[in-house]
Amino acid sequence: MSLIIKHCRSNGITSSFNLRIWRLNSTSMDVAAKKGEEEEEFRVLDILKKRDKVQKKVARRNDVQPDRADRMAVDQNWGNVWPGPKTFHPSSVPLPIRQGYVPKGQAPPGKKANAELMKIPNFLHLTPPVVKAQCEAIKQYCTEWPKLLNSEEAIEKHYPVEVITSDYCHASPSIRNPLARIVTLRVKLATLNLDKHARDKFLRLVGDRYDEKTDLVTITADRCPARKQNLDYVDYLLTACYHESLNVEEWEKDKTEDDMEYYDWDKNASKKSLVQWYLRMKNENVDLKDEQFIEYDISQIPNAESYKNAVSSLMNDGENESTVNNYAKEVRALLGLPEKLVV
Amino acid sequence: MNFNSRFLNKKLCNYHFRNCIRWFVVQNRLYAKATSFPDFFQNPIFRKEDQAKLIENSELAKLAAVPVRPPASYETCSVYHDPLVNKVINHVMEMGKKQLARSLVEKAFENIKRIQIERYHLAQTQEEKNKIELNPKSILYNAVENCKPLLQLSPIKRGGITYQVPGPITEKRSLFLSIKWLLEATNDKERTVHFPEQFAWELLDAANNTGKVVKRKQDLHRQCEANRAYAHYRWQ
Amino acid sequence: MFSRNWRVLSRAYSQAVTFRTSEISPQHQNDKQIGLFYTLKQDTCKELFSNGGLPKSFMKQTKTFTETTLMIRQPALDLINCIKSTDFNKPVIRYVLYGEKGCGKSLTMAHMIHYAYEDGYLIVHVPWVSEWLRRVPRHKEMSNSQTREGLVDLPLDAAAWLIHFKSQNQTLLKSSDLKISKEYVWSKREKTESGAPLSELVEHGIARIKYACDVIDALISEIKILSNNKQCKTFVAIDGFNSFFYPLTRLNTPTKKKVKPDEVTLTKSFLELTKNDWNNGIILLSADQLAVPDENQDSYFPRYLLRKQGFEYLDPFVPIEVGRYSDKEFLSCASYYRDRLWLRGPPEIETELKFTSACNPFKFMEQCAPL
Amino acid sequence: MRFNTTLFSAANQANSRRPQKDPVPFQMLLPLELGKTVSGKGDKLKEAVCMQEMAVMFACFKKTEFNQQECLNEVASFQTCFNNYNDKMKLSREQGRKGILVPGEKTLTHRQLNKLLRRFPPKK
Repeated sequence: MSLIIKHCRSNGITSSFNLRIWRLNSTSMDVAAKKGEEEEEFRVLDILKKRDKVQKKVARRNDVQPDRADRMAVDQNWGNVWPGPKTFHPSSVPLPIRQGYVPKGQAPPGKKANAELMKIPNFLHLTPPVVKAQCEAIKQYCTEWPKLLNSEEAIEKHYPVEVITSDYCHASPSIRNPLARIVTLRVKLATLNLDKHARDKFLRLVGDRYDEKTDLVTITADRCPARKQNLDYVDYLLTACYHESLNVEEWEKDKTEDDMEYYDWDKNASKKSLVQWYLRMKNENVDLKDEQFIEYDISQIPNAESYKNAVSSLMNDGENESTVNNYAKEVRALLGLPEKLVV
Repeated sequence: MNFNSRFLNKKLCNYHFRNCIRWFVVQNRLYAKATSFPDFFQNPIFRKEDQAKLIENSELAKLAAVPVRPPASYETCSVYHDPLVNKVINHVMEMGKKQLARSLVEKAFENIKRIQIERYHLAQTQEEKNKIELNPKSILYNAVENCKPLLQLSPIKRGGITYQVPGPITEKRSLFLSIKWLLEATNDKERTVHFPEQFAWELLDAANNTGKVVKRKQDLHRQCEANRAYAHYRWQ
Repeated sequence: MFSRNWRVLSRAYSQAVTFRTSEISPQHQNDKQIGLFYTLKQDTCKELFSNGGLPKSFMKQTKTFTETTLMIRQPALDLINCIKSTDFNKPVIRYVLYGEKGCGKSLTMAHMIHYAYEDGYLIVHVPWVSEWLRRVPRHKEMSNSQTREGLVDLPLDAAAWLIHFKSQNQTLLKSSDLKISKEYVWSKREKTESGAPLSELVEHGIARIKYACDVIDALISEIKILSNNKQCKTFVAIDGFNSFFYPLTRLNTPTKKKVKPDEVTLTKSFLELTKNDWNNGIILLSADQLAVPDENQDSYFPRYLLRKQGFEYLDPFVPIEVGRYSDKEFLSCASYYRDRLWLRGPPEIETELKFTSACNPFKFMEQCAPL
Repeated sequence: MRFNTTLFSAANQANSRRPQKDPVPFQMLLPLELGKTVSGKGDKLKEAVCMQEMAVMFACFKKTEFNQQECLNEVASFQTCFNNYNDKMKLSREQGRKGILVPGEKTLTHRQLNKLLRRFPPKK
């Protein structure tokens, strides 16, 4: 009641509409008026209680506004519609997108009420024009690219150390990804300018982090929780390895032939046996010391130089058909045997 | 020279063809369990001769659109593929160790070959030499043929008494019994004797129409003969 | 009837391709006869290989074929060619046969031994080194060496080898005047005088098995001296030589200690023989994958099989590859098998066998067996 | 003494284990008329075949000490007889399985009978 009164007041004028509401609401007075009419007849016993059918309430729906997506102008500024990252919303995207499980003979579900679309991260805020506009906007804060760094080679030359990190963009409650902390440092070994000893030691220190084919040393750190820490650690590792490899320790003098990283023919038994063989051939019985063997000049032995190369390639390049055949050829030349019989 | 070799080829082919039709071991692939292939999938035709026959009869076009099962590993188009040998290998096989079974049978063949070649060289006259069969495969064929029983005894129980009633035997069962007996006779050996040797001896004996297995077959025939009075009784 | 026709046919077929040569002396074989088979005389074969030297499977074949035939192949001819042009005053040259399993290293060696036999060499042939170091039968005789501290003797194996040596060189030992240079004292009562014939030394080793290893050691040093003095020329052939350089043998001392190859006296002796500090001889060795355990059979190349130690020991040596059959050799071998009734069937099987055996001689032989 | 009356009453729905009383009333579980089909249980036929040939073969065997090699003719005739019988049986079985009716055939398989019965159903 009070509501309607309030209503009246607020309007200030009584209209027919308001009156009707009034009548509908004051039912008690209505019943009292009817009573007088019915008192003259008997009541009929209604045994089977045939009731009037209660009319079903028809749910009245409010007028549905047309979808916003349908009303969008063709040439609107998309950046304004979707300014930042957010979950997919069907009414904001005027595209006939479909996503999800495809039932047999049917199309995949449409965009409305589609959880599949909402689950996946989207990049609708990163359309090329928007990116372009944003780049334009931040351009005023940037400095110019150095002119001399105009090619990959130049960059590599001046900035040999390459640091690789990854940033992750995904739809989850947290924007942090644990993989983002991992830092990889890559540097070409040649740019470190190491000498023979230092290079060998460096390689032994880094182990399998060195790739022979590309000449790259790759150091990866993921032990610290933050990227900054990992970055510092990688830098430290490279520095430490570099300086350590330049050091020469006392015990490094104990390095034997077995520890050598490559086969040095002059220091090996092969040369010794060659020289011994040569001396025996000349019937000279000379007892030489190890140093003398190493210093022995092989240029006086015919075919010895190519033999040396053959043995070195057999040892250094690994054993295969061509190196073994080459070795056989050189040995035959050395020993004065005819070449291999070809049939 | 060229003519000669062509002639030779022709003869060889003839031989091969005749050898093929002389024996016919049907090797159906009956699967104990349902395979992953539906029933309408056809068995593959993997022999070159069969394929040639198909082309000759121009039935190849019929098969062009029919789905075909993949051939099993033993179904090869090799020149030496032999259905009976394969069957024997399968009989020898235990626990699915086919490679072992195959090597055993092949070693037995090797032994047969060695024995026969030795005999061949020992033989004095050309006549004798010609009599010696050197092909281990044909020895196997002869052996299996000689061991095949003609009759079988089927037990029929009437009035509390089981009668052993002789009757004819199907081709398939007689082949089965023949191979089974050969293997049983082989496995009934000293522990120190190896399977291939014993199998070779048994095969040679059987091919010669002597030996344990042939005797076993004859024993069966004898028993059938003794029980021939029951043969008429074939109660419903 | 049927099979006879067949056999006549296969004979006719096999005769279409020549596969035999009448040139039975290896000295005169040349590259025109490559891929052809020549027959060893029965008594020569008995003399040379009755105590080992031919692989077991090959022996079986010879029994079945009732003859011993070898194929003349490129490696053997190559070796003969090299030997013919060798200067025997220079230190000995060492040849190393290598190749895949079953390609015929041992048979090439047998061919060369026959060559050496025909050429009047003193043959020092070890049929299979692994027989000593890697094969351990139930009763393997082992004893600690009396003369050399910390070493192990294999007296039975040594005596068996002495018998082999004796039978291979019986003509040379009987006829020639190979004398011993110094006196060897075995025990208080036994000794071999200087100037005694070499055969006496060998006989002593066979009779007194206890001293067999020491006899071999003495024998080898004597052989070296004799060769150096040009009294004889020596052909050394050792099959499975890389066994000497594998870190461990399969022998155990009675105290369950693993024995290394260089703790065996036989190893010492034969390594001494294969040094190039003597002349007037030829050394033919083979590096075989079968001579080492399965896990070290990754490659068939000599450096891998001989290991670093062996390579350095032998360097410089001449590696000689024994390869698979060439097309011609395969055809000739197939027709030989047909002739020997080992292979039968239509001619198209050759293509199939060539494919399945990949031209590997041993595999080819094996695959022909059940056919 | 107590009398167990239940012992003397007939089986009914309440107690099915009561002994029946004579006369047992007839219950019509199925309608009293002929079935529309016959089952194939009685079709398994085992007959003694090739008796003649077998006897001849046995006689030959006895003569030759069971050496098969000398009775090749007898053996062949026995085997051809059995093979012919097999072929015949196979054919008839196949026809029976398909239910092909051969006019004039006296012995019919159950499939053939069923085919006939379907065509001429028993009158009610």
